[in-house]
Amino acid sequence: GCSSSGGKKATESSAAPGGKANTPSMTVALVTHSGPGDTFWDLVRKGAQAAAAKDNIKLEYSADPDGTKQASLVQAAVDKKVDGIATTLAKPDAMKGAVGNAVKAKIPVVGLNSGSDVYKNFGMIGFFGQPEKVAGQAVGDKLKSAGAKKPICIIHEQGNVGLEDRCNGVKEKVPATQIVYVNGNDLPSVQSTVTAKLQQDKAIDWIVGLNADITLNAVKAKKAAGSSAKVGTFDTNADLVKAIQGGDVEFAVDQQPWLQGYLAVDSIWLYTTNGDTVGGGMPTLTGPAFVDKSNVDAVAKFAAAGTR
Amino acid sequence: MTTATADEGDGRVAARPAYARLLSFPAIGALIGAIAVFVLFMAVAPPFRAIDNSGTILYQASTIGMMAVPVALLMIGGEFDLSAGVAVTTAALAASMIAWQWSLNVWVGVLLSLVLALGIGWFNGWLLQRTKLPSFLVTLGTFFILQGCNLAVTKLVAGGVTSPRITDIDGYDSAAAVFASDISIGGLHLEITLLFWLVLTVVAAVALTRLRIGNWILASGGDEASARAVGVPAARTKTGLFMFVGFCAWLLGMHTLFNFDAVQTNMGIGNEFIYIIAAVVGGCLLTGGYGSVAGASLGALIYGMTNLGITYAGWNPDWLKTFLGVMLVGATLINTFVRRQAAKR
Amino acid sequence: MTTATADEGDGRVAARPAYARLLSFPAIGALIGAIAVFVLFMAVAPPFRAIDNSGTILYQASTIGMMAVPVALLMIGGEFDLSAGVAVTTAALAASMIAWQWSLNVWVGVLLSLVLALGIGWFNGWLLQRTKLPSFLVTLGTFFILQGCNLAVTKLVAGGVTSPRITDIDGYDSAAAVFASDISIGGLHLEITLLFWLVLTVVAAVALTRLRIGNWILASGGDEASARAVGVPAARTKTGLFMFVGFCAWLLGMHTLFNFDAVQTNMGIGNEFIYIIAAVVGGCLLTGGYGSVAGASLGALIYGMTNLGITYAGWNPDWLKTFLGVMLVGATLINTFVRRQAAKR
Amino acid sequence: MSTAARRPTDGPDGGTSVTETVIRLEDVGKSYGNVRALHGINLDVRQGEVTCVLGDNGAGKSTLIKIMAGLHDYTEGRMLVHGQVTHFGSPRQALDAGIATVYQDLALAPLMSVWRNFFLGKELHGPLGMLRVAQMKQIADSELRKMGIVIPDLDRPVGALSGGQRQCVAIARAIYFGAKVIILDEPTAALGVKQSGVVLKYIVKARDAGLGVVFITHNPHHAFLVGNRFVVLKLGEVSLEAKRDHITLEQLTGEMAGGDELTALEHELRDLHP
Amino acid sequence: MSTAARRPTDGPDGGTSVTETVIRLEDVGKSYGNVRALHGINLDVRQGEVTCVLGDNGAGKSTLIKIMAGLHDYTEGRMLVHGQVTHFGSPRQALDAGIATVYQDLALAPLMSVWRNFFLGKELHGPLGMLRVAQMKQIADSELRKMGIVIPDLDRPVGALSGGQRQCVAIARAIYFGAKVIILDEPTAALGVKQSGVVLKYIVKARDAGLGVVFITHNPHHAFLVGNRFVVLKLGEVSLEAKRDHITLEQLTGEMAGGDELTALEHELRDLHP
Ligand SMILES: Nc1ncnc2c1ncn2[C@@H]1O[C@H](COP(=O)(O)OP(=O)(O)OP(=O)(O)O)[C@@H](O)[C@H]1O
Ligand SMILES: Nc1ncnc2c1ncn2[C@@H]1O[C@H](COP(=O)(O)OP(=O)(O)OP(=O)(O)O)[C@@H](O)[C@H]1O
Ligand SMILES: [Mg+2]
Ligand SMILES: [Mg+2]
Repeated sequence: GCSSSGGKKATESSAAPGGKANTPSMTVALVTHSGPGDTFWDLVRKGAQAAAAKDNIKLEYSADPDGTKQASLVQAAVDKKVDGIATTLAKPDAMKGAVGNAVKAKIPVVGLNSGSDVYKNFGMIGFFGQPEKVAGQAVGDKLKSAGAKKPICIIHEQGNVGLEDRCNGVKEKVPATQIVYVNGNDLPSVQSTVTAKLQQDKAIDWIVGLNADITLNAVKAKKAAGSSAKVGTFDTNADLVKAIQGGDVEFAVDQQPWLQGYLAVDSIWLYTTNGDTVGGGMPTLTGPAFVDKSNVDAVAKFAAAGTR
Repeated sequence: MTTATADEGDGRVAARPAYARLLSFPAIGALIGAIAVFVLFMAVAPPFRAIDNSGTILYQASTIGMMAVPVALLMIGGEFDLSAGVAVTTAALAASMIAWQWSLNVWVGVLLSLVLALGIGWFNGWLLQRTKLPSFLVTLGTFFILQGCNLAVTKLVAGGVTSPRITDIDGYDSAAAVFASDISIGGLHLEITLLFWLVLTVVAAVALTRLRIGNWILASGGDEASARAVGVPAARTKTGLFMFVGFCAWLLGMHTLFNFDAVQTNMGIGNEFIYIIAAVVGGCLLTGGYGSVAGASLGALIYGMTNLGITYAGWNPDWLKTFLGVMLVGATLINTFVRRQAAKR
Repeated sequence: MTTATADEGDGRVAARPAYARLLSFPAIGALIGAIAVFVLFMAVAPPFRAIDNSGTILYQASTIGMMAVPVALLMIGGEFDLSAGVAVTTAALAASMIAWQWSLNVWVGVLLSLVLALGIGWFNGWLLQRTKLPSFLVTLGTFFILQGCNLAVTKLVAGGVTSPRITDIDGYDSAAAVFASDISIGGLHLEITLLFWLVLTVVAAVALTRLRIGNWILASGGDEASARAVGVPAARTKTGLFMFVGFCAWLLGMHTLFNFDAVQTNMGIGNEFIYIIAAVVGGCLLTGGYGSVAGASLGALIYGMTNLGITYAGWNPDWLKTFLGVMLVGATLINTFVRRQAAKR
Repeated sequence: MSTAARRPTDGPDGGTSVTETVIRLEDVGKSYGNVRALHGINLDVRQGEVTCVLGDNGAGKSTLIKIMAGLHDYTEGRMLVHGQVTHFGSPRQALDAGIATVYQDLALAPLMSVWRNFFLGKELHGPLGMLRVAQMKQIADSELRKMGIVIPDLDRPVGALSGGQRQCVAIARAIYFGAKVIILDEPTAALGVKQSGVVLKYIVKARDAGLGVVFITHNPHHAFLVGNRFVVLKLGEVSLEAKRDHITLEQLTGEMAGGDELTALEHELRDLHP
Repeated sequence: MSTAARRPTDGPDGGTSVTETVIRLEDVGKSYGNVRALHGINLDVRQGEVTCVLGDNGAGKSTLIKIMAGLHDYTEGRMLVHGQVTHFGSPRQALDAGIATVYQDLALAPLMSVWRNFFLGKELHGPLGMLRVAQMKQIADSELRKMGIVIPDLDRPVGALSGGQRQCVAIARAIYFGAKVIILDEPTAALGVKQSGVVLKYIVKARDAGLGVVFITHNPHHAFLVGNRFVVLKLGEVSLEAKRDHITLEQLTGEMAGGDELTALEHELRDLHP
């Protein structure tokens, strides 16, 4: 039987973007270090697609979390002689060679998300993102001013440089921070591991998650453990915004993934059509900006539409 | 000169001592392994001792165990299913998207998702029979295909990588009550998955040891050609096992969906090996034909206890995997040692 | 009445046609599978046709193939090594950290890392013999242990999750020249791993088919008890195979280190299955005792071509895994079909 | 050497009662790839008769029975079961047609217990498919005891039995479950004198109960003790087919050993003896 | 029933030449868990003699030879090899001590080709361990032909051979590689009359070349043709030990079948016969 409430009918489709550039069609490759089906990277990709649609660009997205394989994907883009490449530099050493080949082949390359400190050395024309450590430090400051004594920082992929940097940033400001590793691919496992940690150490008063899904899971764990710890997070999505509105989550550090993707592609278009370099030789920071109760309502509308 | 004929019995067989009979129960090794892990953490991790906290451990063990049971049965039947992990996600995504896309009652999505999950199992079995490839490869193919479908179809339907919200669709509450309820006994908080896990374990254990189908499973895994030669429908038995894996994947998928309200498309990847690990730690042979369901459930418990015990003990999390590796091999060694002792009596 | 005695030969055997002889070459099925994948992408992906771009594909295939070769040999010998993927990272991390921590010549680190990698292989073999557990479990233990050590030791030594930089330490340039050089022929850019891969394939293929050790490997994998009964040192053969896996992991680890100058602690996890997939696609039996090294190398090539071919063809990456799954099963089906035809002649 | 006709006589036998042909092979052949294991085989299996198939190693005996048992399909000629041209798709179909087989390579699952193997595919079960474990153990035990085999612990895996004990499990099972035709591939090869005697006795009993029996053996003495009809295979073809009345033990032995070789050997060995 | 002494005589035999004892078992026993398969076995294996071990199914024959072959260790008594108390840790050690064995359950790797199996563990190789493939194929072929087995394609996997052909590969290998002691566990069980004759001839030849032979069989005729010494096992214990001169074929058969049962059976069968 049909449902009288909810479902697709009840969900408004987001408005289509406006006009379209009449510049000649070009192809841009976006290569990230995302695992398949990651919420954050899905937003980045949507932003890139929005820019591509506007700029009459054919966007080719690919991703591989393994640094060497990601480099192969960049190399494949070079082989295909695309008109521009946007790529992340989570594993800069692995990417150096392939990016160098792209630069040699006179393909404009921009960096996004990670690698703000190295992008220039690689000969890239711009960078859009948020240095992970800086974001981590910002969260650390926030916790400190909120009086945090014993926070935990949940890493959902062991040994991931970006995630480790975020937690290290927090730890620099609040040295009592403990790290908890969870299996990010398994919701029940995340919940029970975080619960166990909260049961093990009752003194934990803050929980920091590194992406929206994990954090929402941590909220459940907090309830299950009967803990009164407060929750903060990196990155947002529609549900997380609701959680902030509802008071389950105190704040989110927003690095505006949609914007990162959008700017990366748009800047290639600007460079190719007009020789512009966005940022003027400096990295363009898309974060860290905080979303909390005070400003969440402004964000909520866009989050629901899937662009924040 | 002895003139004893065989009819008078074989005097060479000593009576087995009572404790040896106990030891020959196939899951006993896994049980002792589990007790060893339990005792260890009782000693080193104070929060482990709090009875209230065991709900957390049992929850993790149950979500692994619910799948370890069918995976173990399949392994005893001589086959692997690498798609078991993603199939859980596929089931959850399908249920939510079917209900959402056409604004149907949640239960319609739930039931169609069951059909899909059973269909995936049937497809695995069918492909296995048709291609005669090893199941490792066939289900690897299904694994990749489902992984791709989870992502691509969700993006097409929901426009993102998270399943659409179904909390406000008709039937959500009753479905959540069935698949994701929990009870608290004192401070002890128990999820319904524990019940699912126990029921599945008992049903599968009885089927394996006491039903005709159990005989067929053991024979199909032990020596498929021989089993076929005496008329066991090995092909149908195996397809049935794949479908049972599909059923359990659906059950766990429903729990995940209604407990967490939304699932991401990349969930479940890698879990197939945790299920296999639980089965092997519990004493199932990788080559098929031998193993026990209770053992696999105990394997899941060992995995869950170890994983969370390390957290409870507050050990340096950097070494988490190292501890996990050492403990798994240790528990399996105890298991094997006990079984060998049993065989010697 | 016929009075032919057996000594006069068995008139029932038809001469095998020449093409059937060709078909009975064990890697021929994988070869035809590889050609099928190649032709497909030649047709649908224009950049695939540019000869210059084949360097990219060959590079990816070679880094998989360098490990698929020893893993295949080990599988033919009847065992698995789940630690093969992380061992590569362990070798690379060890070399860089040893050189950096004590400010030694890079070559000292490289050689000590070789000792470590061989030691891991030896340890796997030793544990297997001692515990008599299935190698799946033993190497699973090693897998977890190494994974934990990679992270924890690197954090201790280098204070982060990336290996320290060694580009300015003595001996770096000569080591990089050995492990990470490349040549360009016209527009074609070839990495030295291609050479490693070819040499390893040839050496291992000759060893398997033409040396005594090859006989021992086949027998240890086909029926270990029988092999032992006729005096084959099965235990030592298997330990040797694990050490060969260790050696190749070290070689690939050194290439990774010197090509990318730094490695992350979580690299390599999951690759062990890609190696096994390549071997199985290439026709190795999971149960041991049958397979070919050339087939495994072709399996690596199939995997590499498929993975990059999908990118070259510009197909929707959401479906990447689905395509990969379909292609793998397809290539394996072709392989199996060809081998069956061969057996029928 | 033999005076028997080369084709089975189609009419009723003189001497014995009229018997029905259950399986008839007409010019049946089978190739494994480039090996033609069987060619031009004509054979009738009748109720109430023991058909002995003899022959050298590799002559094709096992291949012949695997065709009748539904394990392999034939590639030439045709097989009639109850007068119908039949291609068995699986052993199950052959079983359903009443053809039970004891294979040379046994067909037991080595890790399964003795009683489970005994009843494999024919489990006794109550409501809901519940196995009648106690009853099955008891039957397996008594059937094995009848053959002179005492296996004290029926829960032991079959793989831990001696070669002959395993053979007995397989034979006892086939006989217990009965059928219209029982095919036995070298059942006595691994058996001691006494157990062989028991098996031969069973064969005679089965025959007298009206079953058709196909008995493959290397032992002409055993064959001669129970056979009504003898077929000798050589290199995949029938080299002799004779009814019991038309042949002597000596002729049979001679035919199998390729003439006088055996007597020569016996003399040779005696000469060699210290 | 038997007049032979229950313990082996330790001094030199009257009648035959003085022979050296290679393997001596003293009160050897072996238990598998709660099954005591062997108990109190005394046995001498001497050069230039064929020792036949006979017995019912499950009597412990295979267990006995597995102890001598290094596959199992004994749990009671002691085993002397060349006068030294020995526990073999592996079959390789037994092989190094000159004891070659053909197992009842074969010890061939089924997926490997015939010639590779033939030379397994004893490969002919040139410099760098390169196998001499052509030579090995040629030797395997000619050795198998000598046994009357022609396998046209030696590259075929052993698993595709007939049961008897596989047995012949195992026997031909053990004989070809020679040893001080050859142990054969029911080598003739799966063989046809002719091939059995060839194996028996080989046994005699090996004995005359000064080797010790342990020959396990169910067939008293075969045993009597070649044996110098007979040991009958019953329920894991020696029930008869006799030299050839002290026993007749009839006594041997009787002892194996448990008295007159066999003759009774033969009569019974004859009576039953139509
Ligand atoms: N691995 C084992 N575990 C337990 N019991 C065993 C094992 N192997 C053999 N036995 C038992 O030991 C006894 C002797 O077995 P053995 O194989 O030596 O007999 P055998 O004389 O060779 O018989 P056959 O003539 O049938 O080959 C049998 O009762 C058998 O069931
Ligand atoms: N699966 C197979 N593939 C190829 N050839 C085979 C296969 N099975 C049997 N053969 C061949 O067919 C021929 C007949 O084999 P079969 O097993 O029928 O002989 P048999 O008469 O039963 O011999 P034995 O008395 O030794 O058991 C042999 O030459 C054998 O090598
Ligand atoms: Mg046969
Ligand atoms: Mg035996």
